[in-house]
Amino acid sequence: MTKLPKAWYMDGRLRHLALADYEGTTPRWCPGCGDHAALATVQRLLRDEQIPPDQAVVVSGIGCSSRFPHYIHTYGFHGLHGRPLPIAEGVRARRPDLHLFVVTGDGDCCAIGTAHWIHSIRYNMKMTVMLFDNNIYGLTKMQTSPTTPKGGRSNTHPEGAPLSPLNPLSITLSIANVSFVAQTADWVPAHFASIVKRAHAHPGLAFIRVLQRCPHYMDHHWEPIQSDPRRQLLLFHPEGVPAQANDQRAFPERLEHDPSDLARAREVASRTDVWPLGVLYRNPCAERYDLDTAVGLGMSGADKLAALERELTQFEV
Amino acid sequence: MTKLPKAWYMDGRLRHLALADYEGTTPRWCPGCGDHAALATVQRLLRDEQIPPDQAVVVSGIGCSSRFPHYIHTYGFHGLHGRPLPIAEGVRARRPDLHLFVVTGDGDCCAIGTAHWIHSIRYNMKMTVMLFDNNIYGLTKMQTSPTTPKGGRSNTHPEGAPLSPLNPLSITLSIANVSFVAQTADWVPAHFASIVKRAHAHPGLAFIRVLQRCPHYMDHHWEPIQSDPRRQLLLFHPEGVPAQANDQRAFPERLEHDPSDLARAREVASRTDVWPLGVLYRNPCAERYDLDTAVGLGMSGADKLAALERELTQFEV
Amino acid sequence: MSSASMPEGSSSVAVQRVREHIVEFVCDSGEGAQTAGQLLGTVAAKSGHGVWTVEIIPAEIEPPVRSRAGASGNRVRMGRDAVTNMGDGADVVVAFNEQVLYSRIDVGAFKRGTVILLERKWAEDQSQVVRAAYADAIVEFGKVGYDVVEVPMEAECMRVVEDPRRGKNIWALGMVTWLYDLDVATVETELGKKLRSKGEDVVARSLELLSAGYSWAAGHLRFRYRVDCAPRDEARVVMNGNEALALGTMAAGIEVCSMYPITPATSVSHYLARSLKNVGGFVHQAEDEISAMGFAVGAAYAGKTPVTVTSGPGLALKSEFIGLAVMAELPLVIIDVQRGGPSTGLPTRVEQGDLLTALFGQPGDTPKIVIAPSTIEECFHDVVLARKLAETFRGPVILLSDANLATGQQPFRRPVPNEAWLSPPVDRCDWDPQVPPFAWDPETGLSSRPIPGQTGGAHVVTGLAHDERSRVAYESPVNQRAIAARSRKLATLFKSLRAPAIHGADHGELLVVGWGSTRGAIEEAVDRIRADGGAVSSVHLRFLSPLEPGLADIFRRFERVMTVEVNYSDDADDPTVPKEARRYAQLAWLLRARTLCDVECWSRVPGMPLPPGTIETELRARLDAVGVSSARSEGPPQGRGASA
Amino acid sequence: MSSASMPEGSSSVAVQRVREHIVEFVCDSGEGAQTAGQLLGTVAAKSGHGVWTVEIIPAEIEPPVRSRAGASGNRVRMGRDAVTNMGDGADVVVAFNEQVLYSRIDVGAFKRGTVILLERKWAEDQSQVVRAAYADAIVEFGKVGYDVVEVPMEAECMRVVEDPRRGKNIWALGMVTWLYDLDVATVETELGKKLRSKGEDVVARSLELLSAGYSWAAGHLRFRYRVDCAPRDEARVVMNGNEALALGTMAAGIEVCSMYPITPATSVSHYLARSLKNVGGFVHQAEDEISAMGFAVGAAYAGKTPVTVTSGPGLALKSEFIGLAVMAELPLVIIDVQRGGPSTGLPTRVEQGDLLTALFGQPGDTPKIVIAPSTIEECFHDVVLARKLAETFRGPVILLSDANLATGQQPFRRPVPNEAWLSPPVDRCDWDPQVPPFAWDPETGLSSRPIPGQTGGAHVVTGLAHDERSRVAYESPVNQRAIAARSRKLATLFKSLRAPAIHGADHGELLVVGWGSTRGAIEEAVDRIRADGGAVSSVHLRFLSPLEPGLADIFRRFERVMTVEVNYSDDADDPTVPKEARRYAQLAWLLRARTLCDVECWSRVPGMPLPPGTIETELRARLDAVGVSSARSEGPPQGRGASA
Ligand SMILES: Cc1ncc(C[n+]2csc(CCOP(=O)(O)OP(=O)(O)O)c2C)c(N)n1
Ligand SMILES: Cc1ncc(C[n+]2csc(CCOP(=O)(O)OP(=O)(O)O)c2C)c(N)n1
Ligand code: SF4
Ligand code: SF4
Ligand SMILES: [Mg+2]
Ligand SMILES: [Mg+2]
Repeated sequence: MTKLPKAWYMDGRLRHLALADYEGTTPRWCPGCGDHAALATVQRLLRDEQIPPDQAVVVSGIGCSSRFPHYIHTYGFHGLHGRPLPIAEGVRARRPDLHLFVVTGDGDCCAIGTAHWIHSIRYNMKMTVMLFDNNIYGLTKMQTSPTTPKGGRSNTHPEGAPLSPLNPLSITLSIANVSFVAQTADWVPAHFASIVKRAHAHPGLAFIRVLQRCPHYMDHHWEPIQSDPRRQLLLFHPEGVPAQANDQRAFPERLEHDPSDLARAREVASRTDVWPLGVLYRNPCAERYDLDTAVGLGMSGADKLAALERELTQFEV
Repeated sequence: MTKLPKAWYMDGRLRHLALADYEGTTPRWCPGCGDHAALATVQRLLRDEQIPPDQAVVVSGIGCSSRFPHYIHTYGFHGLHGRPLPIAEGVRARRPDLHLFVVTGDGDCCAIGTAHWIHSIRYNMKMTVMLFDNNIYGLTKMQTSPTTPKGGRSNTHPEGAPLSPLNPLSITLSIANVSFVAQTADWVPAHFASIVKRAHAHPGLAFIRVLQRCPHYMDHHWEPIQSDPRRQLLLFHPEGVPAQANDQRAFPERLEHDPSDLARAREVASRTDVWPLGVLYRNPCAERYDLDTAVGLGMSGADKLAALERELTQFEV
Repeated sequence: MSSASMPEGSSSVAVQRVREHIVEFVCDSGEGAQTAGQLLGTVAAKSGHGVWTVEIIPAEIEPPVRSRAGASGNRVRMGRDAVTNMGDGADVVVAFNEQVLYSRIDVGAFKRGTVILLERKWAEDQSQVVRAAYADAIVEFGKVGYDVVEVPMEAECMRVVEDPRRGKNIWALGMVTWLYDLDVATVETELGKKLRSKGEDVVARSLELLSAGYSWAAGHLRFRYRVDCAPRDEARVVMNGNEALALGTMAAGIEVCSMYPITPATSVSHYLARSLKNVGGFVHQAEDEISAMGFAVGAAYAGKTPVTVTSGPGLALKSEFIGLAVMAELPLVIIDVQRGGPSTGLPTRVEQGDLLTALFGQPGDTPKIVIAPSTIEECFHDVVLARKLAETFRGPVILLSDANLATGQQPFRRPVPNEAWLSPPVDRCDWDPQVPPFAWDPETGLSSRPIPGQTGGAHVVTGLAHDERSRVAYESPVNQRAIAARSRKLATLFKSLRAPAIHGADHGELLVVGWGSTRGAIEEAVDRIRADGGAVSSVHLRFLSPLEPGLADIFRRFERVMTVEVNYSDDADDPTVPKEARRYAQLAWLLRARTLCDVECWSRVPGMPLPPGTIETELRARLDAVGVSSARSEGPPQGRGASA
Repeated sequence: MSSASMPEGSSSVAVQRVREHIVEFVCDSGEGAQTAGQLLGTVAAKSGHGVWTVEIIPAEIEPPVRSRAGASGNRVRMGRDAVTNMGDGADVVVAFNEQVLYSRIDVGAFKRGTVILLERKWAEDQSQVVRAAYADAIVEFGKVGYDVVEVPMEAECMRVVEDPRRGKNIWALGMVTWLYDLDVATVETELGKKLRSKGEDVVARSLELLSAGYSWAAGHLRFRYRVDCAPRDEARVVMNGNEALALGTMAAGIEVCSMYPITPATSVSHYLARSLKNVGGFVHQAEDEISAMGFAVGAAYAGKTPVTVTSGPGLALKSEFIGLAVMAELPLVIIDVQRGGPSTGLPTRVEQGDLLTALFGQPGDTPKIVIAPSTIEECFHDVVLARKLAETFRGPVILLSDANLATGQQPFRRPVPNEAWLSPPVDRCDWDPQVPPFAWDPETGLSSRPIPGQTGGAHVVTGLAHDERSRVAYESPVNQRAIAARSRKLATLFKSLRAPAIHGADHGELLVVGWGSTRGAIEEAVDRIRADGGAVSSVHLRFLSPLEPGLADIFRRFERVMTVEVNYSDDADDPTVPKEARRYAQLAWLLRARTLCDVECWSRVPGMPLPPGTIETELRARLDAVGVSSARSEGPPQGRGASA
């Protein structure tokens, strides 16, 4: 099979973009790792939306999941552990033109990155944030993460994690100015795709927690949920992910949930009997800090110099 | 008036401890600063509970409020900006014997200290944490804090803060393993005192948000609330702060709120019409990490050496 | 009785011409001495004087009244020539109470003969304690040789206004206006400008107070000065170092200032928060310094060279991200307004303690450019320079200012900004996908990069070891090559630099090397000794990384070389420190390693600028110790310290 | 045809006695070569050999099979004498496929004559691509001079088990057992121990595989070695550096290990997470490195000297708290297992890039003790030492290990812990309130402090400038005195140190200075050259701050002095780098400033340990360059580089 060359730039902005246009280097995640599915989902979104690879930026932290930018052909920034959000905010501040995605892990976001996570929600700058939550530190070989269930064994807690896990959804929903919160899983690709699509279209920061399998260190960890449809609660609503004809089979447990209802969203997020899948909350009218940071973009050099002269004059003696 | 010398240690453990025993250097807060009241409240608690000054430790960050340890006569640790909680956790880890207090500010706790705040709640190590929330950075001369109301002017936002403030109560209540959350204000000293007393007795981390006046930079800021009793909602309950005979006058708005009800606590915390004052949540049975960290305290040298020999033997060739 | 006492009604007084004078206004915080001092500074500058104004700041926000530690105010040094530092003992001090003077005395702000114009109302205070304290002070001050002139300031003000505590400062300014024979119209204009926003009433009343103070002085003081003035025709601006950094940021076309508040750097961003939008930018106050730096890194990556402003503790927190900026070759400017250290240290005080951490603060090899302005004017221009360096050499540039420059005010030639100073707009052209994002030139280490959005340039920036294409690379040769390329950039910059200029003769007995804010004081000390024939010269470094060329050559032409710095070193003669274990001042340490000359140092950590007189004394002692306090006229000696 | 080919049925083979040999097992990750290698290492150690074992780790967690970058396994160097490093080219390699060998070749792991025992099943693989790749490799390997012996490993295993992919490693170990004439009973015992937990069946099957491999080798290989053995009667332990650090922590009586995971340091805490409770302690995994360090600071304050374990990026984040620990004089131990840098760099790889940041990583003056173990044994003992130093000198002690020590395994004398090594219990006596918490001894800078709970000791610890009573102090003399007191402690420690021992003659042509994990390789290189009469010696520094005494004296006795380090320096002969701009390796930079000798350096950042042979070549080149490759017998020359 003869492929078109990947970097077929001559008319890249005219021709139809294919999945191959978004292929980066060969993914090096373990076989069966949930990150593979996530990668494919985002690549498909870009293809479906026909976003030129050079107009998209994927920022990540450090962790298995954070290798994502290497495997997708867009601009990418594989940053520091815990710090993808500040970097992404800096990108967004003056670049309303770019399609911006953030990939982070449960250690990256909910441990070392906690402060940035909390504040990024409040800043609400337009970007799609995907938290790949495998309930473990993958890259550094199996240490407890803030979402590791109580009693879960790891190399730092060989006798089991001593504390109940943080609930990233509950916390996110308690932050001022939160504007989009959703949950999906790597094993429900269609659902994942519709969530990402919704998130990408959202005018603000869309936070998606992705339940992610790590067969290498957490083999069978999500299996009880994955294999028991009654433990997955599908949220549907015209304003979130609309109900689909064939939902019934895959998701016997369903809830019509209005994503504009924050109090209900918080309740749903707190449920421990089921794992909600869907858009928990959505407020397209939340204040957007990126609209503030974009002031004066494109001011001319002459105008700047004139303003500068006025400033200097104030100091003249 | 001839005072007893402050450092009257000869029989310090036998005699009655007076307020003067808890006097540190002269407070250097501005006149009218709410921190003065807070200091007095904590000093009275120590006196009432007859806690020897040398058995108490006050850890703080950096900020006006964080100067607190200098002004109280106990062991004190005036730490780094944003970092009092990790320090306090390290103190508590192996010292169940000490009475431990943490003083932090809205910048200290909710900006630079965010990650530690969130995780300290989950660790739930026994300590009394007081967040002095003046909605501003005092020490560095009036910059926006995460709790500054939207539109509030400051030196970093001369045209007004662009975003809605974080709600420290809502966030704290959304964290796994939260065990005690209360709110009080510097201008209701009796209420403040009963909250601190309850907090100090609580078996776990007690988080108190103190609404604090900063006349220097936020003159009249809390006045509308302070002067309008209908904007303060007194929470009472036998398990929180019990109803008092004379509440009626001071607090026309009252709510019987069961502090074991987390969902209700979250609702109360989210109210924007009134400022709840009282214990929002209390769970004396939450897991306590400090019980884990205290393992093996006091193991004898001989036992340690024996265990060490066993370890070494595993490596013998 | 004071030599400057005030016979009622003395009218015409001979004006004493002086080349320069130092005037201080000190009071409790909130009494307005700062306003009076600033106005005096502005008027002096307007009048064509060289000026250095420095704030006297209390340690607390609202210190108690009449407290020793509470001194608040301003020092104004004005002279015929350019004034480059705060100078030594004050000539004239206006004080609203005697207690605040003690902290000034403690820091050596006065000298024998300093004239103190002191509010005398305390002599009749209700409180016996206050009266006694006042009386004691007068005696004490007299003993140490200050010339105390008691002035009934509030009493006189009360002839004009009801509450004398508001406006006393203006009355005092009036007194000083007469004392220095300043142009009354100029003072009035400046006063009007300053108070305009407070309404006409306030302005009117103030003008009255000014005139009252003036008249009183004319009627009562029997000494009067006039500071010589050199004619100047250039347009000048006067500002402090932090304002200069802020304006420099605007002049550099920087659109993003990302910061977290920290003393003494914050006022840079306060200024920018008000003004950066006027040139199309904004200030981001992040949740902490790490995030502020991350935001800057993101903006740099996206094509907008940003600035982040901080001080010691914040710099420490930015450390990991600085390493990333070096590794990923992202252009940004880090302004570190140094304060007293270590740790939280002395937040409002002066130190030059961050030099080595600026160079070596990150794990692994992190070559980066470090520059230090030495005047207020350089604060302005060095931001423009820093942005260009950051972009040309693709990496972070650290600019080390300090609390001395931050709060010192000085007039300088009004800059004439031009478009070449501004950051160029983000490149939107297509990128040739054949050109890798790190096409390191083997000779220079330089390369250019595609910015997100540029068609054909998609690549992944990473802090992991990477090759030219920015692909993660674990191979030894790639790692060696990449690290060498990043290092090479410093050599490239080095080759474009000139040897530093020598202040004084190009050979001699003693060479003093300095960096940053000490320049003015060092050069003044050198000039004084040279005026007496001492063979001292100095060199001041603006580039600390890479170090400027030609240093060993210069050093070899002097018998001894030493640095003078405001950071810690063990004293050479400290009996508790074996010579072999001696810890040197920070620049000295660098210069020793670089040149192998036995570079000596004298450094102190007083939390204050080193006054020229103190430096002078130190330098003279060194010369005296070897019996060469006069100039040598022979040719350059063979450098003893140099081995290369 | 290979010189080591296998005539079917050859039976008795002459055993070749060797002084030492290097054996590698390499395979795809998950195929068990690591187990085989570790067992070989253990058996060799048990047999009384000197041993150095090092893991071969792929960059990814699950790299694809048969990939060039995927090599996983173990290198075992065993010898008659103590083995101190991984050595040069391997003598024998057991490989499960030919592709993984390429990455080994790339890093120079093999030499002419290396015997490669290669799984031959790929010759008959279904895939044409695989067969071709295999055939190509055989040819290629032959060309560069490797001795390839094709071994039907899986085929032979299948005679014993059904799935040969499980157990092939044990079969190979059997082969090697025969090849090195190892004691079969010892191998069997160790194998049993290792697999015990997997059940009897697994053990039994493994013993069968072992014996099958042994028999096959006996029947087919026509070469056999025996590594000489020196008799040893002391008890020995074998472990890697991270395990030694963990055990040292336990032996030091440290009760608190506060950490955040980071490669390659994490395994220290993995070990402690399992075992620290056995000696009454616990591991705290914090939410980030800042918090881990804060927790340690709190524990130190409360009387429990803690340890925190990290690597470069984590060290950067701890920087602000390190400054506080210096300022507040809190005893704690920071273990930095250095990795490749800068930034995220090369997380699993070797570098010594954190020396300067350990010394200068904080703003302001932060004198602190920095030590570096140079052997696995020192990893153990240096933690005990570090805790004592931290407590005696009241401050943080940084211990610089690296990825080389972390993963290298070496036998050493079994330590005999005693109570004096353990941390003393928290003092609960009353404190004399007259004694301030910082009663700095003017000569030594030392003081002792009250711990919370001690009656009479209440005081406030602060990162602000403070006086003896820990009261915030802004006065110049107090700040000067306090900073001097903290600095003085380094001088005090310095006075108690001895000059470092010289490896080799105490004078000569060339002195090599090293620090940390390079010791073994440097000394081996030096020994080889000395054996040929070269006048080379070496010195290895354990204390980096303060630097050990007597260095300038020692340096003066050599014609030239150079450091060998695994961090970046510009090469002396690099035409793009002016000599004056040359960036030196990190220790070299320190030594130049300290001694003013023209200390040269040779350093590389290969992400790997420097093999002794590579160092040897470099050193010989230096000697050859000046035509003095043989020993000089005259007395010590006048040092040219020294000026003091
Ligand atoms: C400052 C810093 N601390 C620690 C590390 C080591 N580290 C890398 S990834 C990681 C955790 C990864 O866990 P997670 O974020 O859950 O991602 P996953 O690997 O599970 O996808 C850690 C601790 C680092 N690279 N930098
Ligand atoms: C690392 C670091 N960053 C910044 C600062 C400067 N700083 C000191 S206090 C403070 C904020 C104080 O505000 P808050 O916590 O609300 O306390 P308040 O003064 O209002 O009581 C800041 C930014 C610092 N000391 N250290
Ligand atoms: S370790 Fe886990 S998270 Fe990481 S690549 Fe493998 S399966 Fe995925
Ligand atoms: S500035 Fe505000 S918070 Fe600080 S001491 Fe003054 S009143 Fe209190
Ligand atoms: Mg994870
Ligand atoms: Mg505040």
